[in-house]
Amino acid sequence: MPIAVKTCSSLGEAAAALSTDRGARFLAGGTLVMRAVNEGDLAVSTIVRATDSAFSEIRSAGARIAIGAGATMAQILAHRELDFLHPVARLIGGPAVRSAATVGGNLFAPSPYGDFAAALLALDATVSLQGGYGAREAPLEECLASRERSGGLVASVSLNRPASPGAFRFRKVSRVRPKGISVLSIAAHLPLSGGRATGARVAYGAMAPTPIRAKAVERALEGRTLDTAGIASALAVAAEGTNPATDAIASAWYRREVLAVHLRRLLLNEPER
Amino acid sequence: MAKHRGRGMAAINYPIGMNLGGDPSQALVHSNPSGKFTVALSSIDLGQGMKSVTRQICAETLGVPVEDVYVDTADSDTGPHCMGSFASRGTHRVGNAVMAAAREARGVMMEAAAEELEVNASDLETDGRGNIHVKGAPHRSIAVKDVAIAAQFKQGKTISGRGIFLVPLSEVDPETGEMSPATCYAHACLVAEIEVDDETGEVAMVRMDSAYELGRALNPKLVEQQLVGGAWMGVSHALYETPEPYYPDPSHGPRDFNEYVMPGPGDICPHDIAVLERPAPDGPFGGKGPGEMCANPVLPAVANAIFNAIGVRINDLPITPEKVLRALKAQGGARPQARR
Amino acid sequence: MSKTPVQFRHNGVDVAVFVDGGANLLTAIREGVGDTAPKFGCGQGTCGVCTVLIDGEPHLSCITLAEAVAGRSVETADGLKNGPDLHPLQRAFMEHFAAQCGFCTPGMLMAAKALLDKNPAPSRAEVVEAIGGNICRCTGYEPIINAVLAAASAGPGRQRA
Amino acid sequence: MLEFRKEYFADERDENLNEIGKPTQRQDMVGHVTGTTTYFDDHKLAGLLHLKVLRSPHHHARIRGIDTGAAERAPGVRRVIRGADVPRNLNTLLSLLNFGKDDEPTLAVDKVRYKGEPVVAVVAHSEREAFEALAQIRVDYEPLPAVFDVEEALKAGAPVVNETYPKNSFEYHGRYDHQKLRFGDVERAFAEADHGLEERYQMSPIEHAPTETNGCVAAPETNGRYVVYTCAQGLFFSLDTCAKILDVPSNKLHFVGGTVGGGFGGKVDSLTEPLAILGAMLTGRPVRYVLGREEEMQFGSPRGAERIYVKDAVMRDGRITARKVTSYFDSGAYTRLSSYAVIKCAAHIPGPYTIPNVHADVYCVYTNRVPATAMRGFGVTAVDFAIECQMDKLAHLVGIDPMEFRILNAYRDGDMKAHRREAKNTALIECVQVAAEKAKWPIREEFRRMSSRAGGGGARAAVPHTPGTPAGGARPPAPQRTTYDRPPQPAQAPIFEPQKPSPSPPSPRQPTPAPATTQHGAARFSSVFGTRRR
Repeated sequence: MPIAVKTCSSLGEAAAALSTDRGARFLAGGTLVMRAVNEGDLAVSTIVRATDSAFSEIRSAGARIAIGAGATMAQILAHRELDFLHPVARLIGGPAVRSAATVGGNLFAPSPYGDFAAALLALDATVSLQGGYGAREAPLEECLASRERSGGLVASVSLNRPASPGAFRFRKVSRVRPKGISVLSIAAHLPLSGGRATGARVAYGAMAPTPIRAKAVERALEGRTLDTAGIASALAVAAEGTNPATDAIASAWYRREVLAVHLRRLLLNEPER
Repeated sequence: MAKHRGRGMAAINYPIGMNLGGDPSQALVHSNPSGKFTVALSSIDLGQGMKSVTRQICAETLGVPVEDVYVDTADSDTGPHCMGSFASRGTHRVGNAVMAAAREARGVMMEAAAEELEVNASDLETDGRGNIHVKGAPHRSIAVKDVAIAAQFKQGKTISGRGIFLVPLSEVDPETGEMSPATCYAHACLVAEIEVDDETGEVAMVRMDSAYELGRALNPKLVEQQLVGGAWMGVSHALYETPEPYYPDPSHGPRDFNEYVMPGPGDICPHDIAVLERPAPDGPFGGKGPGEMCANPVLPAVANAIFNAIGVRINDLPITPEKVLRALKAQGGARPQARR
Repeated sequence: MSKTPVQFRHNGVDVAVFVDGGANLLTAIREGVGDTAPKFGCGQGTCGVCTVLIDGEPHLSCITLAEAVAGRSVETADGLKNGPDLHPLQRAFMEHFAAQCGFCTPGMLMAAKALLDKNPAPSRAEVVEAIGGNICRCTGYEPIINAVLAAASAGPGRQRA
Repeated sequence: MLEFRKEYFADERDENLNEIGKPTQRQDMVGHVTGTTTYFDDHKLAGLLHLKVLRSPHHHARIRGIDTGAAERAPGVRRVIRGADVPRNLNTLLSLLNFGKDDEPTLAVDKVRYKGEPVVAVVAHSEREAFEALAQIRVDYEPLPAVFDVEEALKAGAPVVNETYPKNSFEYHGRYDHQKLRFGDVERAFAEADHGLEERYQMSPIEHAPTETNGCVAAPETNGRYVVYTCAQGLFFSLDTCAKILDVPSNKLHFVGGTVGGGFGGKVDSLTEPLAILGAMLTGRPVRYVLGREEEMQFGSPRGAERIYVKDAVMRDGRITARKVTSYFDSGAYTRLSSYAVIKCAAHIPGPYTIPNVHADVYCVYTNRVPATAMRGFGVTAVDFAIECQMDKLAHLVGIDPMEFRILNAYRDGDMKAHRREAKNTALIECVQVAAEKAKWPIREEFRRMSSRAGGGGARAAVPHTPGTPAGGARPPAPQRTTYDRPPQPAQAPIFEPQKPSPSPPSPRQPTPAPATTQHGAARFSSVFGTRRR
């Protein structure tokens, strides 16, 4: 059967089309869906697109920022108020991938992809899910955990600006420069109060089937200073809760082995290699 | 955390052409009525510059400007037999065949010119700019174009030539391995400087210095292309790529260029190259073939540099961060050797 | 099989092609328009040999749905030269011998053009970043980087790291 | 940065040439930068059909049955091709050189021997329809134990990968499972050495990864001929391979190619041409068969893995007195070209050094993985890695600078090599000297003064006593110079020959009788091993 393409003017219409057709896939940047189509993935029989311009809008009001799921990495990079996310977006693919790859698509990219999602996790992002009959908000963490079976369509993600310019940090470890995919990535939001971490958020990419929060690390950082002594207990639990894959880029052993090294470098702001 | 720099070197040689002979290539050269030449080959240009180097060889041999020669590699109906482009045989084998064909064509061209100028062919020479003149008397000259017209329309001669180069068969002795595996060899020595991160096992290239001897460099820019690109591939073989990352376990093979890791443009390092030319007695104008050997010294030079930096020997390719890290842990940490 | 018409601007000329459902832009350009400058290297969005510009931005045509470019402007390496005059990038690639097999070259040129159109005096690091999504298996990248730097108009950017 | 060191070997060169040595622009460069260079897939053909293959999901399995009924009836399908449709469904690439036995089917029939082996091909109007038809083919497999390690494969009781070679190793000279190299007495040298060092080296497979994947388009021409647009690295090699497999006279095939988007050795195997032509024959339409990138990465033949053991004897003064190498080429499930790499490897040992005692056994081993093929540096890259890592360790062991250690042991003009030919035209010492200078790596004056052209030959030209070989240990070395060993030709010597027939090629050292019968329609190019089939 030839592939059908449905172009929808609203996200509701798109969500309805997705919920009624098991072979329907939502096309955002194309890095996942078009590749599957090109490679003869017969599970895809319908491509659903949305032309709703709100889908790719970036809106900021005060500390809260809403990013349309259809916003591309290139749009993120062009948006001055999202400067804290520029180091993340710049490490997604090459320029041509960044002009297509979307924020929403990154939430569904299989490991070791999903570095942007890891960054959003560390920023306590929530997602707005569009169903056939309406929208609802959910924490990103919940959305990621159920991404294999969720029928909804991510309309946007919302997040707070980091507490201070230096409070948000991101590292992506890859074998190839400038475009390599992740050995692992680490994102951290580290608000300081009186020189001590308070309410730290740390997230990993490529350390589990989906990007995950490093909650043991977050707990261990609470009230600590970001120096060698202060982070020691956090490093000791760095690998807690992780379940990395062995793939062509690195083995699970290697990912676990170097995780604490890269976490330390991030927390201490040490230079990368 | 510590980063350790180290230097290592390696020296190699490389056989030119298919092992054991039985290795022929043919070429046809012919002129159109305006004195422009076509070289017909069935040899393959896969980026190494087959069309370009044989074009220069043909022009040099004919004694005409390179612009007056065009090489066609496309077609089994018009290009005579060639074994193919592999085993560093292209420049050497095909080059020799083109030389032979061009020599024969030149013979006809000079006889036709001699007839027009009413002299002996042996008294004539080409000026490399499209003219043929009497030795020592440049004013007694005729353009190659006019020779071609005369040969075609007046004298009834075909300015054309056939060439074959065959390295004859050589047997291998079953008991001793005695054989004639190649007719000439290229050589190289390369120094690699690297930096190892002893906490992650990551190895970064810092610089390379090398000397390559490859017979006469028939076109220095084509040589540079091979050496620069080949050394990059050597780095890639040394540190990055394999379709079986956990060989001999065949699982987790890469499926795309994201998973098949090779150094990106951000991973390359300065590479200073010296080219030495010891002409091959049997090569076309002394040429050998730099296309394959250029990558080979990089692999061991990098491995040796890693030893120099951290004191571990990695005997398995590719030398991934994981292999380095495992070796470091087994050794109990980096043991930098004397700086070189 | 039913075909869908798509109209777009190809190297400054309006074209209309019929595509299969789910067809990618690369197929539409190569088979529909007949411009074979963009190449098929992977169909996965991982090699860059199909890079084209859509409304001036670099895109991988193999993972772009053909229908999505309706009404937009697409540029390929075939449209780089101006009549008989080569684009400065093309001249620089020639002068620096920045191609061997030539298969990555059309995509590499478009990735470089996307950079220079916005940043006429890039640093080496910016050039590396711009071509970072394009695989070349022959050259080792160095001549390509040098060619792009040479093509860039002279300016203070040339002196930066 | 590249510089020419013209002062080296200047007396052997003539620099007065018009075109040679000039940085002339490439003939194909304008085409490259304008995107107009024409590769195999850039030809537009009306009525083009697409071919896709169903590949084995198992590393090793018996095929109990194949049901293609539903696929044949699927929309858009013009033809389903099975092994029985291939006229000569067994081939080995080097049969064109009469080397090795036919061991590889175009489409598997009774058994699959590696994951990814082609089993059925479908020709359809669109790629999508071909994929849909492939999904409807049912193959009943009985999985078999597989072997992936070369040394495991050689052990008794290992699964038999390829029944043509039931010992899982290629057969050399009708009697050995490896190629031997014997020169001098290594055991005696080991006994007398100051130091010994034995190490194991491993190179994993490597993918060629050209940006253009393997592929071709085959189309009916007039007069029953077929034109094939191809990226083959050997145009006639592929043409004659196809003529043999398809059992047609070679002049029925017209190959067009010669311009390839990178090869590196990965386009020698005719991976797509036979099926595409067969598809065109069976449908009367142009057929395109191009590997996807994942197919190319996972199932296109790679450079095979090699495992190499090197054992050396070295004296305190730095002289290497013996080198013993045991090497295993992982050929994968079929021979392709690995049998040849073994010979090239044996000839390369012990590297560019003059070592009086050398011993090597080199094996071509079958395992249940994708068949290996040639790649840039074929047969040499891995052994160079092993030898040069070993050289570094030996230098360290005896406390000599590694550059000086190379120069000390380097081969020189006139030395006898282990394959019993005189070294000529050598330049290793000069390369080491120049590389050291460029890298500001200090070496002692006496090493800076050494030359490849001095100090060789004499006692170093002798073939040593070699135990276990015919009496006296050594046959007199065969003639050193072929007809092609011309003295250096000053180029200004007039390049002129009166018109005469081309010189006939010199006859081989040992005349090769014409084979009594050829087993296929294609011309055999030459015969590396005479007419004896190994």
